[in-house]
Amino acid sequence: MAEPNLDNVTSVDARRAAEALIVDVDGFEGPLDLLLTLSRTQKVDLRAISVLQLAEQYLGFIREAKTLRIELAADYLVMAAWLAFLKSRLLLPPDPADEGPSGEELAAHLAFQLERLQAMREQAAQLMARDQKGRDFFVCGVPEDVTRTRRITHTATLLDLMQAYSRIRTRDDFRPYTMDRDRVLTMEQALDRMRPLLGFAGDWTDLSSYLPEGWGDDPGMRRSATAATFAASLELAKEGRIEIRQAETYAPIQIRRKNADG
Amino acid sequence: MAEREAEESLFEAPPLAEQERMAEAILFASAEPVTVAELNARMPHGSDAAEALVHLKKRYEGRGVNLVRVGDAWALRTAPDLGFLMQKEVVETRKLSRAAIETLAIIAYHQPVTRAEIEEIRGVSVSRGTVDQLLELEWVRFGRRKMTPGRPVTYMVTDEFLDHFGLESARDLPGLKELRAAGLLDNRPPAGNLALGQGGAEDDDEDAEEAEDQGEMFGD
Amino acid sequence: MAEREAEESLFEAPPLAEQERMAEAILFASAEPVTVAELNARMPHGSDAAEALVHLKKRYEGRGVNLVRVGDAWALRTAPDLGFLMQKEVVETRKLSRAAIETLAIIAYHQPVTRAEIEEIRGVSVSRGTVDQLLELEWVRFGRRKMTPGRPVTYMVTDEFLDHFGLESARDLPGLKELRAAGLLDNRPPAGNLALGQGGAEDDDEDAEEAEDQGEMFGD
Repeated sequence: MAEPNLDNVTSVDARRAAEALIVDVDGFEGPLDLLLTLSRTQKVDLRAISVLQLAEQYLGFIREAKTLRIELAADYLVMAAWLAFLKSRLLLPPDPADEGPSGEELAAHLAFQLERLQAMREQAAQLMARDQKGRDFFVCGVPEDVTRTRRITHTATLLDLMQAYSRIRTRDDFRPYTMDRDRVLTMEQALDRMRPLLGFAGDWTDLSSYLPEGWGDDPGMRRSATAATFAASLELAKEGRIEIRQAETYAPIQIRRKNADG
Repeated sequence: MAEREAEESLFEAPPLAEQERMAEAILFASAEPVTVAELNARMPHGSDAAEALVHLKKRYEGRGVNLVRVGDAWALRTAPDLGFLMQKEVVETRKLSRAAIETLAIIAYHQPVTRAEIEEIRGVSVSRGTVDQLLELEWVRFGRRKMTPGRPVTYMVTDEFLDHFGLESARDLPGLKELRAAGLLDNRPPAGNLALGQGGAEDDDEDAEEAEDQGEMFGD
Repeated sequence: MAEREAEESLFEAPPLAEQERMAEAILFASAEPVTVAELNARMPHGSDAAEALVHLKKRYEGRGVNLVRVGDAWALRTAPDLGFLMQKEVVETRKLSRAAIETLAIIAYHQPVTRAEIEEIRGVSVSRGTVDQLLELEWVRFGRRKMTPGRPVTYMVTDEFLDHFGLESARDLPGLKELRAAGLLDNRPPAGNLALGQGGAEDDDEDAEEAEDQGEMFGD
């Protein structure tokens, strides 16, 4: 078995730790979790942690895993690459042309992330250790549901009231709605009128002569009667009962009975 | 005997006040009433649940929650006189029916008016429910009986009615002339309304009778 | 004016002792915490539930059942030190995963917090199931969207969370002040491009989308 080629900076303790951890690689929730676990081997407060040493530990861990042909998720390798970059930043003198954050700044942020994750873990543990409902304290065993009763109330406005009264008071004056159209001649009415008259229409006669009695004087009524009679004449033509002609536009329309024998 | 005593001192019962707390918590959280035996079984050895319950019952006397006996068991329950707090009334407002609003209008314009007069004006019988609804809303009340044969009861509008419709008195209701000026009298009703005067008068007699009875009860 | 006074005397609030009884009964009967506003709505007109609660809280101090505040609501709960008596009432709950517990703590201490922020803190992607589990328990809800590019949804803890862990408000989370003083709750942007928690999240996009949709439904 090949001796893993760990960096000379790495302590024996850290190497042992890495070997112990490697078996449990699935037990880590990502690279940050692994870093946090590794940091414990330094046995110092997270604020005093040596990020450089931590980076070495992590890279040692990755090398070890590779030696043992253990597949690592991509994000562990991304972290390894980043830590290698950080390590070089921390070891080499700063490049004045480089505008990015310094190695120290990057290291400080990593330390902050570790401290923050550690703090959240502690709070999570504290939270779960609190008295919990249904475990340490309890709600009333016989809660009573609020029974909802629905009450319906009615309302009306003064306008509703007045409209209702006016409706009643004017009811006697109302004619049936259809009666209202006494100034309108329907096509059915025109048809009823024309059918019996057709027998007398052997010759061309003006359509206007078929208007009912009394519908010719009032312009509105004449318009309605003319339209209805014309529509009725079209209906009769369709039935093959009459013929229609008009000499020119706006000239009187004339009809005559169509004889079956031509 | 000596042995038992030794054991008891080892598992000394908690002070009575503490036992009371324990019984209280158990009873509060339990879905079922709890017997004294069960309380004793759940409380620390040497506890006297019966004694704790006596104190607990006194403590809850006259409170919003009481300690009550259910068979041979005990339970905490809300005080019976506060049951009304466990009900929530949801009020839903709807528009008054056409029959009701018309009846109301006739009463307002013609008060005091008898049922027969209302029916004559509306041209349709007035159902029991319609009048009841108006009485319930406290918009209509019974007036004095008419000095005509049968001494029929009359209806009038109430102060509550005037208040709701923002009127000082029933005389402030706009007259026919004003209704016309407002264009209300020229309103042609939709065709469907015309059937009103005829149909739906099956339960007429029964209705009228019941209303008479009521009139008897409320009349002066 | 005289009329109004008459009306007020008609609906005079019950004496404080009676109000206390009423609040007690309502709180006793409710498994959920009840807000002061709801108490006032359910108690007779003119009652001062807040005042009644002050007295009620004192009355239940040190008892087997306590009056506790949960957000802006109140509830009666058994005293936590008596939990050992309640083995019978214990509700078996599904054990939360370590990821879920950590995520819950992060939401509680950093709320309102986006999924990306949670992932940045934990250094791993947050799986769909983890958040779902917390939403299902009604310990976590959606907050307003962040006014950052993409307007991501945020997560917050609920009143049910406070109730479950016996917290008066999210401000009462233990150690909150110390963590803030130590700068550990700051949203410190990563220096450079240290983007953790990006890899290995195949279903990440889909997740984010669904969260978006849900945010739409629940959001402001």
